[in-house]
Formats: sequence, structure tokens, C-alpha cells
Amino acid sequence: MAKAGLRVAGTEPGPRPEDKVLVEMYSAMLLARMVDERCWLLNRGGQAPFVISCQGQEGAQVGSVFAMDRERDWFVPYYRDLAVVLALGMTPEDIFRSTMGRTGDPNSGGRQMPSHFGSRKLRIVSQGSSVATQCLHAAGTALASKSRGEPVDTICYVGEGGTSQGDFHEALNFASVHRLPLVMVVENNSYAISVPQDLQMAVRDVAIRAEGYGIPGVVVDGQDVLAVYRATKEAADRARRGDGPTLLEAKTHRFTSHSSDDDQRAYRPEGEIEREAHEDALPRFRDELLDAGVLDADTAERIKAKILAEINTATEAAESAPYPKPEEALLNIYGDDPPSPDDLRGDPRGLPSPGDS
Amino acid sequence: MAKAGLRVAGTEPGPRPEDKVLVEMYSAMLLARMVDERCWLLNRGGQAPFVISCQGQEGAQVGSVFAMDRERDWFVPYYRDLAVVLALGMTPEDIFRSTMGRTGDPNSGGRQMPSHFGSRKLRIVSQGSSVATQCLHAAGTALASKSRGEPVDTICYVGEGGTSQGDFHEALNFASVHRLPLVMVVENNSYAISVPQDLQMAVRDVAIRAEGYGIPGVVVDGQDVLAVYRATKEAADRARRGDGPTLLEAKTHRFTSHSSDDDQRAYRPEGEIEREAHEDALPRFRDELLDAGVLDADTAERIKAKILAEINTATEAAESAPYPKPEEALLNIYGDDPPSPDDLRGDPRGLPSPGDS
Amino acid sequence: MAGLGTHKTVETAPGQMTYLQAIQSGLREEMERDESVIVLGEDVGAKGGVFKVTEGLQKLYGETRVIDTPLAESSIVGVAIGAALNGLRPVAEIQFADFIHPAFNQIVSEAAKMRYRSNGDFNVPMVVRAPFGGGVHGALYHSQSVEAFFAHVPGLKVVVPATPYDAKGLLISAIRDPDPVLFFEHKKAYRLIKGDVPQGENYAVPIGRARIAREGRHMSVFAYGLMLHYCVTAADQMAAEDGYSVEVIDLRTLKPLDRDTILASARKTGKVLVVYEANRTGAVGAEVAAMVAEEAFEDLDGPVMRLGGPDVPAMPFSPPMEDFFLPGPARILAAMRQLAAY
Amino acid sequence: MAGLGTHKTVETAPGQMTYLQAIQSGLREEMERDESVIVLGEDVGAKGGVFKVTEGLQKLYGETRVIDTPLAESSIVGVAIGAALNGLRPVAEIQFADFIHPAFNQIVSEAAKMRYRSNGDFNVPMVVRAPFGGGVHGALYHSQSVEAFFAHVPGLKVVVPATPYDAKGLLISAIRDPDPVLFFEHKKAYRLIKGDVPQGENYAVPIGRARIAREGRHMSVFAYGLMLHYCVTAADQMAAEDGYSVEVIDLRTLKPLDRDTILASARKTGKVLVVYEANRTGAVGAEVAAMVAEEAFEDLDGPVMRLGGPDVPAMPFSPPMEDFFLPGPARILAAMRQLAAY
Ligand SMILES: Cc1ncc(C[n+]2csc(CCOP(=O)(O)OP(=O)(O)O)c2C)c(N)n1
Ligand SMILES: Cc1ncc(C[n+]2csc(CCOP(=O)(O)OP(=O)(O)O)c2C)c(N)n1
Ligand SMILES: [Mg+2]
Ligand SMILES: [Mg+2]
Repeated sequence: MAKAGLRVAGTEPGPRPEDKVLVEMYSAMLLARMVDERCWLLNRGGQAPFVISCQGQEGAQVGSVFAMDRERDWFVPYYRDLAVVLALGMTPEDIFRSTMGRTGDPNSGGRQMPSHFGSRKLRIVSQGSSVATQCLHAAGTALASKSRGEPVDTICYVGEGGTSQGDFHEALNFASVHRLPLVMVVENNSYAISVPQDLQMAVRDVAIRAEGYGIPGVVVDGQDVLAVYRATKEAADRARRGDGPTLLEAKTHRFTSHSSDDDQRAYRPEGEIEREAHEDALPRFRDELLDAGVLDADTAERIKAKILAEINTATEAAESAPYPKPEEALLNIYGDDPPSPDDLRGDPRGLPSPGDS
Repeated sequence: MAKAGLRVAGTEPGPRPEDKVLVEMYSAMLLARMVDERCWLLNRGGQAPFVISCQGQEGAQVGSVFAMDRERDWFVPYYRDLAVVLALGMTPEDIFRSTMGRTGDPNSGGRQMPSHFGSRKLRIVSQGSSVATQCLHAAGTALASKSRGEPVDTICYVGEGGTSQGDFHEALNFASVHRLPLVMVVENNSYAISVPQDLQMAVRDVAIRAEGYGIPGVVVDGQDVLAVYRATKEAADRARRGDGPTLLEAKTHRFTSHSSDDDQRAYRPEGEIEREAHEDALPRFRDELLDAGVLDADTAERIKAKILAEINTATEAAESAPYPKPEEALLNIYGDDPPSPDDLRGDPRGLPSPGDS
Repeated sequence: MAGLGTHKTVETAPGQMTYLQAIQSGLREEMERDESVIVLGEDVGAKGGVFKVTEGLQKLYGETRVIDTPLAESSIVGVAIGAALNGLRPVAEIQFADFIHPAFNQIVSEAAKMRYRSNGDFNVPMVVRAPFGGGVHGALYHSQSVEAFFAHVPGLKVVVPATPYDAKGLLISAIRDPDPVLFFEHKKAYRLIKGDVPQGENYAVPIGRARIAREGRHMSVFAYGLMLHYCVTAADQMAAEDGYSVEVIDLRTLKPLDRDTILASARKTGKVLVVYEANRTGAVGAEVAAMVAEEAFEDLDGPVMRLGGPDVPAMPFSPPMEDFFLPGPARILAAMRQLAAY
Repeated sequence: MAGLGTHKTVETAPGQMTYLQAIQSGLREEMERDESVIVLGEDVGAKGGVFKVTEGLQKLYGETRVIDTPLAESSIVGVAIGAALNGLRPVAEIQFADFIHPAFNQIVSEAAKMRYRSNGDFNVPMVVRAPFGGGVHGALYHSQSVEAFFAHVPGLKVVVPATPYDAKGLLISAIRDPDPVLFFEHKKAYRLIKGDVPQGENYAVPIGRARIAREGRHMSVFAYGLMLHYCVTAADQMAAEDGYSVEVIDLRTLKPLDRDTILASARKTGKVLVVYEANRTGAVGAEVAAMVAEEAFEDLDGPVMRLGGPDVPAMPFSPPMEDFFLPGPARILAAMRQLAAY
């Protein structure tokens, strides 16, 4: 059975994916970074009204998702987790269609803001915008898996700001009482929009709260992909064994402003952004793989070129995709006999539909 | 500054109230017990539809409230805290009027169920029924005191079941970030109606959660009045010094069913009720005072007789008090120009008022 | 609270059940029929719920299917949502409707919007049961009628049975429904209201259909829950004493409202009274009145009247004030006569 | 979200302010006037709020009076309630109205009922500010209109200004009010709507009074927030093209509704249209319609019409679907013409 309390992970040796997988992980991180950068281009070009980024957090995201069973487990990401969903099988085109609100957006059919991920096929629970509500859904998917005796985990992601919500507490409490197969990952980038960690909580490591639920808490360097992988694997195995949830805190950085509506220079201390830029998991992991001879410069170049080509094709396809029809706003409210547009229109006598505001 | 983390208090020596106060404390406990017992009589006699009890928890309540500044501090009790409010100056007659829904109930004018305490004069924040909401109000009263630089603490009470609510977490987090002068007392009687502690949380001591907020957590034997007094005093002094909140867990017992609507024999393990009955703070404290020569048998008898007489008079006075008038239901909704009954009636054209259902 | 939570054994004629027994039997039959149905909430296990609705279920189906949760409504509903996404059919109990508010965000932002926001990829087959309503000395926080908050929310269904027959049949439909259903049970009706329920028969009453509880020609009265019974009583008295024929409609489902039945009755009688226990202003009764005023206007020959609870924060404890709040048959009769006289 | 949260500097004529600037000046003046006024919420300090409403306040009044809270709405409101009980006048900001739901229990069960449950012993002089409404590509969770949930709750006041003048004057009244006031600001109006605001003058606009935004004789249109402006536009066009005179009433306060002004206008014109952005069913517009149908029935010569947002969970992101949701001048004009033709 697992010991409760706080541990700092990462330094000790542990399972390491085979070389092929290591390269996959690197590609996934690079893909996420480049897709994210393209979204910002679309935003500046006026094709995307809103962008919210994974940049800086790819290491924590890819390291953790690769430690799970991507064929069976449930995934409950939040809006930063572009690298998570790409690693699970969403495509750049899916992302761009969603970013521009076009048909074929698999997340929401153009209904939600970008980065509100969801896919039943990929067992990615659909997210809304309300911070931390997903923590309880994750406890619920884990409860269902456990009640059927399946060897299936749920992994949930939330920001350190989200830990202040009551739902975060209630989720850890419920999951620990019922020893649910849940890995709760806090991506601690030390900011909630403009609010720094010291105004968010009075502790250095939020993972210390694990002890208050009688479960293990682990702090890991989120910029160290393999350390995240090992820490997550250990937690996932423990959960699968029936030994209950783990609170895993990945220390990471937010390289961009909170979103395209924010300008972090207004509230970030002098020099902090520059300092953090030196702690980028992407080049760090690439160099590790180069040193280890798992990757060579040519391959790295080829990977990059391949991704760029894919992103360019995907951008064009998404740009040329149509918008949903106005009336599609009336679909998928209820499952049984969908109400007729006439019931649903603002006015029951069928006034001209708007489009003029 | 205070060290975060869990401590078990009570054994070590510490400040002890002077003899006169010790006797006051004993009287307060006895008064609470006897008033509570009278409420059950009224219930069986059909004069009180509902009773919820403090019996078994008087030690934790009186020990903590006497450690505060009863002239200046703010008090945020919950429905079990009869001994707290009596120690602050509510009278048996106040309680009986409230229990029977009569005029002159200082808590709510007969609007709320019994034991929903409140009094601006006594700085007892009015309570509703929604469990744990008061924890945030307590953080708020503490914030206001601190913002004016007053040396005033707030003490808040909640059951161990209430710690599962998001509001409990949010209150401790807010209070710790802002180092508020707050003492958060959990009266852990190990049951939330029928739900035992092990289905409520996965830890033995809920005070261990203090560490997750960077504040001190203290576990104390709630049946040991002076241990509770010392632990609370220490927390209250720390708060007054500006060193922030403390989470204080008093282990106690619920001697009665949850309320007059519950029958705990249905869910309590064999023999548990009887075992707990032997851990009654009231006789234990009386014997301590007798052994210490602070109290003698005669005085004890006189105190009891005096309380009984007071309770009898109070019962009669309350029983002969009238009910509020039906229309009083329309008062005190808003402060400015109270809306006329006509605005407020179910029907604006002044139908006969009900009273026939 | 007299009768609140206390378990009295009640006499019922053969073939009859109390409102409470009907809910129990619907719940048990669905748990028997479909093992993906689970029950979770505070005190629902060992104690069988404070009103005993889930009594015996944990013994029958075990602690995995009947879960005593921690004291936190947001987690009760939030966990139920997640479980529903992953193949279960949770029936969550909120101990009193007054305490559903900590779960408001999970119900309104999450459950109600899951199907829509995922463009139909996910859905939430979940039932949230909660006892509501007054008249049991429950005071401000054990008497509330909260249905209006949820009847405004697309993606939710809101059901309020008035009779034992409907309580069972509608609960069965709610559990089988692919979307979140709020199922409000009137706590005063639990043991007060008895009625015919076919023994050992598993039947469903469709959600979204009102029921003509009493045929009438001169006036339409719309109600639900306990008020439905008070309205029928008043209507009978109106017939006996004034020879005036009142039609009483049991709305049964508040979201979606049964527009066809409501408008048909309003057009037939031309006079409409809506009776409810919730605070008068902004309640579901306002929507019913607005619908009638908009779509049956041509046929109206009197103002669309409403008799609701007064706009005071909630039902007080002290008996005279509690009675003042709760509409009763005499007051309903007075409203009917006033409208009839128009 | 184009314009959502991004800070554009806006041109205004002398003597004019934007809706946003008017709110800023009301807030600043009250903080200057009364040091018991504090501001708390997410990002309200260093950042000055995602819409910049509180910009500069922390520099002026310090971190004790302008508090960046943890990310937890229940604590923002719950702490504000406690602070209000102990002598402060908190102005709590909820970053988007869509995120007020985690605080629903604190608002509805606590703030609204504090005065009543303590029989007048305690009161909660607190303002909860929240940007609401759509048309800014905010999608499902940054576009909602949630006012109906609160307009049903006795003990609360609900204010929705449409003009800069009212935004400032009503905010000042809200801050001075002895009871909890929900103050909803239309986020699309922040920089779009400009108007006269007396410079350097501290004035209060009374809560509970509607305003005749445009006099008219043949039809009464009731609206608030952004829709008010669209209704005036449509009414002007109706006058110009059809020579038909529409009276437009700015409700301004949704709880309590200004019954006298509403009924007087309805009786005068005999035709009523209610326009709002919230989901059509069970919204405040239903209460206005029901009130008219009940109390001005004799004077009506047409059905009481409502034009609201469709009953879909919330406003979608993709432009065509967003436009489909949000009522606009042309659609309002069509509704006016339909009612006029009756
Ligand atoms: C309930 C709720 N309140 C407020 C917001 C607005 N909001 C969106 S993201 C955010 C900050 C989240 O910070 P954190 O949890 O640390 O995640 P990060 O963005 O840093 O990854 C806020 C306040 C929201 N979406 N939901
Ligand atoms: C939000 C809310 N949910 C449920 C209830 C019903 N209820 C009243 S007391 C109680 C148990 C409280 O247990 P605990 O916090 O341990 O306090 P105790 O009664 O044991 O002193 C419950 C579930 C409530 N009052 N409020
Ligand atoms: Mg963060
Ligand atoms: Mg307890």
C-alpha cells in the first residue's frame, strides 16, 4: 500500500521508454509547440479571435501522457493541454478547425472556444471553461472503471490556480476515501492569469496537500520529461493496482501571456520571463536524446520538416473548411426526439433568424 | 512565526484560568447540558418539533470559547454549539423561545429551526443550515478586523463532516494566504448523521490538512476541557499577534442521535454508544475540580439547583410567550423602505392569507 | 420537524402505495433491471436516507452501487457526471433541495452543457433526486422550492410528480433518460399522499407531458407537487358550492413544459390560474402565464392569474408564519372565485 | 475573444464616457469617499481586471483594499459576506457572470437570507459585479446572461445598467445599498456604448426604477443591457419607415421590478414586447410578461410577446451560430412589426 506524504521525484532511476518511444515523445512535444505557434499566427492574422497556449508546459504534458495506457485510460485535460491531446491522436487540422470555429472541429463542432478539448473516441472528457470542475468528473470516470473492475486509470490535469477551487478539494477527498484509480496532475506554472502563486496558496508545493487526504504527493520538475514520465508511471501503476490516487505536482512555466487577451509584461517581475525561457523542456529533451545517441541532428531536422509540412497542409485544409450553418446551433441539446427549431427559436412564431447584430 | 504541521496538544502544561473562571466554565457546561436535556423534554411533550444537541461536545465548546476574548472577538458557531452561545450570554429563555418558535427568539424571531444561532450584540454570526458556509464568513470577519488593525480574532466551528465541503478548503486557503486572525475548530464527533469518519475522509486526523495551507494544525482531546482551553488560547494569541490561522481538531463524541429526526441505533456499531458515554467531559471536569479543591460537593449541588430553577422559570416564560403574528413573515427582507405587504403577498390583489393548509 | 426524516409506518389499502413507497419501488426495480444504475448521496446507505427512500438498497446491491458520500454536494453531482460519462447511470440524492446550491455549478455549467458543448459526443444520463417543499416545520432551509432555477436551463429536464403513480413512472423514465433529469419529490407528500400503483408492474410515464387531473370547462388551473392536490380539493368545493367547473392540470414536467396541453386547456376555458409554492416572482408559474398570454391571448377572457408563495426569502419555522407562507385550499379557492367573478 | 479583455483606448467626446469608464469612475469615487469600501476578485489588483475595470485602484488604495483573491468564487463571495457583516462594504468582482455559479450557494443561501434569518439583526451591504452577455466570440462560458437565477431570489437586488450615466449612478447606489446587490455589466457595452456623464460629479441613480428610454404611443418594448440599444435602434427605424410610435423602457433594475412604470406603459400602449438575450424560457422577461398579463390585462389589445435568446445551452463560438443566438435590431424590428400588425 502507498505511503501518504510528500516526496520529490525525478532524480532516482526508474523505467525509461525504449528509444523509439523517446523519439515519439520528442516529436509530440515539437508538434505541440509548432501547432501552438501556428495558432498565434492565425490570431495575429485575424483568423483566430482567441488563443491559449501550451508553450512551456509540453514536457509535463508529454511526459505524463506517455506514462499512461493511451489505448484504455481516461484523460481529463484542461485548456493548456494541447500536447496531451495531440499525443492521444488529435491532429493539427482538428486543432486549427477548432481554433477558427470551422466545421469538423471534433471537440465541439465550433461551439466552444479553442482548447476546450473533448473526444469520446479518445476518452478525452469534454471540458467547459469553469476551472477545476473536471477534477470531480475525473473522480467519476475512475469510480466507474473501478466499479466494473477494469484495470483502467483516469488522469486529470489542472492548473495550480485551479487547486483553490472547492471542487479540487472535494475530488481529492472523494477519490481518496474510495481509493480510486486517479492520477491528479497539477501543472504549476506559478501564475493564474496575473495572480502569482503566493497569492494563490501559502505553501511552496501544493502537492503537500496529499497528506491531508492520506495519499502520496509527488513534486517533479515539469521541464524534465523523463522525470515526469517516471513519476506518472509510478502513480499510474499504483492506481491500477488498486492502491488509490496520487497528487502529482509538475513545476513548469508559462512562456506566453495567459491568452491572446492578456499581456503578462504588465504583472511579471523584471527578468522573470527571460529567466524561465532558459528552462525550456523542448531543447533540453532534444539535447538529452542527442547526447544519448537516441536522436541525431539529421533525424531531428527531418522530424521538424515533416511536422512543418503537416501543419501547413492542415492550416490550408482548416482555412478552407466552411463555418457551421447558423441553425446547427439548435442541435445536440437533448438526445431524445430533438426539439424542433420552432420550439427552440427565441420566438416560437418563426421570426427571421438574426445575424444582424 | 508559527510552524506549519500537525501537533497533538493537551499534555504539556500551559496557562490555566483562575479558580473562579474554572467554576464558571463548569457551570457553563452544566447549563448547556441541562438546557439541552430540557429541549428534548419539550420535544417529547410535543412543544418542540425539532431538537439538535450539544450533548457530549460541551467540553470542546466551553474550553475553546473561554480561551477567546468574549468581549471583542467574533464567534461563528454551528448548530451543535449550544454551550458556546450560552457561554457568550444567550439565556435559557432565549433558547427555549427559539426552540418553540416564539416571539423574542433573539436568533431569528422564530424564523429558523432551533440551534441556528446569531446575535450581533454578542458578535455571533447568524447561521443558516447549509453546512460549512460559515467557514468563509469567518474568514471575512477576520479580514475586516485585520484590515482595521484591530486586535480581534474570529473563531469558527464546524463538524468533521463539514470539512468535506469546498467552502472549508476555500476558507482555510484564503485565511492562510492572507494570514488572517482565525481559529478554525473542527468538532470531530466521528459521525455526519450516519456517515462515519472513514467514509468522510481517508485520514485519522483532519487537522493534518493544516500543513497543506502552511498553518499549524493541532489535535486535542475534546473531552479534556483544559487541554482544549490551552490549545485554543495558543491559537488565539498567535492569531492576535498577526501570525495567522490555526486548524484545531477537537476529538469529541455525539451522545444523542443526530437530531430528534434520527435514530442512531440504526447505524452505530454494537457497544460504541455505551463506550463513548464513559468519556463525558462534564463529570470528568467536575471531578478534576473537586480533586483540585476548586469546587466542593455542596457548591456543585448549589450550582445545579440554581441552574434547574433558572431553566424551570425560563421554560414557563417561553411556553407562555406568544407566536409571532403571521404577517411578521413579511418583515426584514430588505433594509430600505421595506416593501409593503401588498407587494410581498403571493398575490398582489390581497387575497385572504392562508393558514388553512 | 414533525415527520421530517422520522419513519412512520403508514397504512395503505391493497393496490395502493404512498408517494414514498412508489419512489422506492421505481428505484429498486431499475436497480434490479440495470446494474449500471447506482445510487449516491449523504446517508443513503446504512441509514437508507433521511426520508428512508433508499432504505434497504445497500443491503440488496452492496456498497459499490449504493454509496454513502462525503458531505459535499458538488462532489456528489460532479462524480455522478463523470460516472455517467463512463457508462454508469447514477441516481444522486441531494438530502434536501435547499442544499442543491453547492452543486449548482456542476449541474448548470457541466451536466446541462455536456452534450451541447461536445456536439453530441458525450451525454450525461444522470438523475438528481431531491425532496423539496414546505409544510413540515422545516423552516428556511428545509422547505424551499428551487425548481425555477433549473427550469430556465436548456439541457436539463425538471420533473415534479404529484401522485404515487407518476412518482414511480416518472422516476423510471428519468433513470432511463439519456440526459440529466432533476427529480423533485415533495417531502410533505411522502407519507400524506397515497394512490393506486399497479403491483409488481414496471411502467414508465413519459417526461414532458402534463396530465388533466380534473376535467373542467370554465377555468384552467395549472399546478404541480403538493399544490396539485390542494387545487383539486378547491376545485371540487368550487363545483359543489358554486356549480363552477374548474379544470386542474398537473404539469408533472416543468422542463420542458407541455405546451400543447397547457395551451389547449387555456384556449378551452379562457381563464387561467397558476398555483405554486415557490416564491411568486420569476418562478415557473411566470413562464406558464407568459406562454398563455403570448400564445392563447385570443381566447382569454380574464387576466392570467398567479397564486404563489410570497416573495420572502423562505418559509419560516414558527407555525403561524409557516401557514402564512404556504398556499392552501381556502386561499386557492378564493383565487378561483376571484378569477371566476371577472 | 476579439475585444474580450484586450484593452483598447477609446475616443470619447468631451463630457462623454464609455460604459466602462463610467463604472471605473463610480467605483473610484466611492472608494475615495468611503474607506470601508474594498474590492476583491481574481486579477483585480496588479492587472486591474481582465476588462480593466479596476485598473489603477490597487496603486491608489493598496493591497488591503484591492485584493487579488485565490481562484475560487465561493470564497470571493463568502469572504465578502463575512467582511460585510463586520463593517466593510465589499465590491466583489466575478470575472465573468458565467463563473458566478460556484458562488451560487453563498449568494442565494447566505447573502440573500442573512437579514431575514437573523430577523434584521445582520445585513450584507455587498455588491457582486460581473460582466455578462454575448457578441464578443466568448462562446458558451463567456457570453451567458444569468440574471434570471437571481431575480427569483427575495433578499437580492439585481441591477443591469444600459448607459454610462446609469452604470455610474447605479453602481454608486449599489455600493451604498444596505443589502446585497448583483450588478451585471454587459461586456460588449464596455467600449461600444458611450454617453454623457457629468464630469467630476458624484450622483446616485435609484435602484428599483425603470427609465423611459424612448417615448412612444403604440407599443411598449421592455429591455435592458445591450438589447436596450438594439430596441431603440429598431424603434427609430419603425418610426421612420412605418410611422409607428414605439415606447422603449429600460428596466435597469430586474429585482425588484418597477411595477408602476411597467404597468403604466403597458396600459398606455396596449401592446407589449419584451426583449432579452437570456435563454427565452423562464427568464426575467417571463415575469414581466406575466405581470402585464395579470395586472394590465384589461388594457391589452395584443398578445404579450417575448423575443429572447433561443433555448440552447449557451452562445456558440463560431460566428454564424453566435449571430444566430444573439437577437439584433433587424430581428427586433421584425418582432415589433409582427405585434404592430396584430
Ligand atoms: C470558475 C472560473 N473562474 C474564473 C475563470 C477565469 N480564468 C480562466 S483561466 C484562469 C486562471 C487559471 O490559472 P491556473 O489554474 O493556474 O491555470 P493556468 O492558466 O496557469 O495553466 C482564470 C481565473 C474560469 N475560467 N473559471
Ligand atoms: C450543504 C448541506 N448538505 C447537507 C445538509 C444536511 N445535514 C445537516 S447536518 C449534516 C451532518 C453534519 O455532520 P458534521 O459536519 O460532522 O457535524 P455534526 O452534526 O456531526 O456535529 C448533514 C448532512 C446540510 N445541512 N447542508
Ligand atoms: Mg497556473
Ligand atoms: Mg460530526
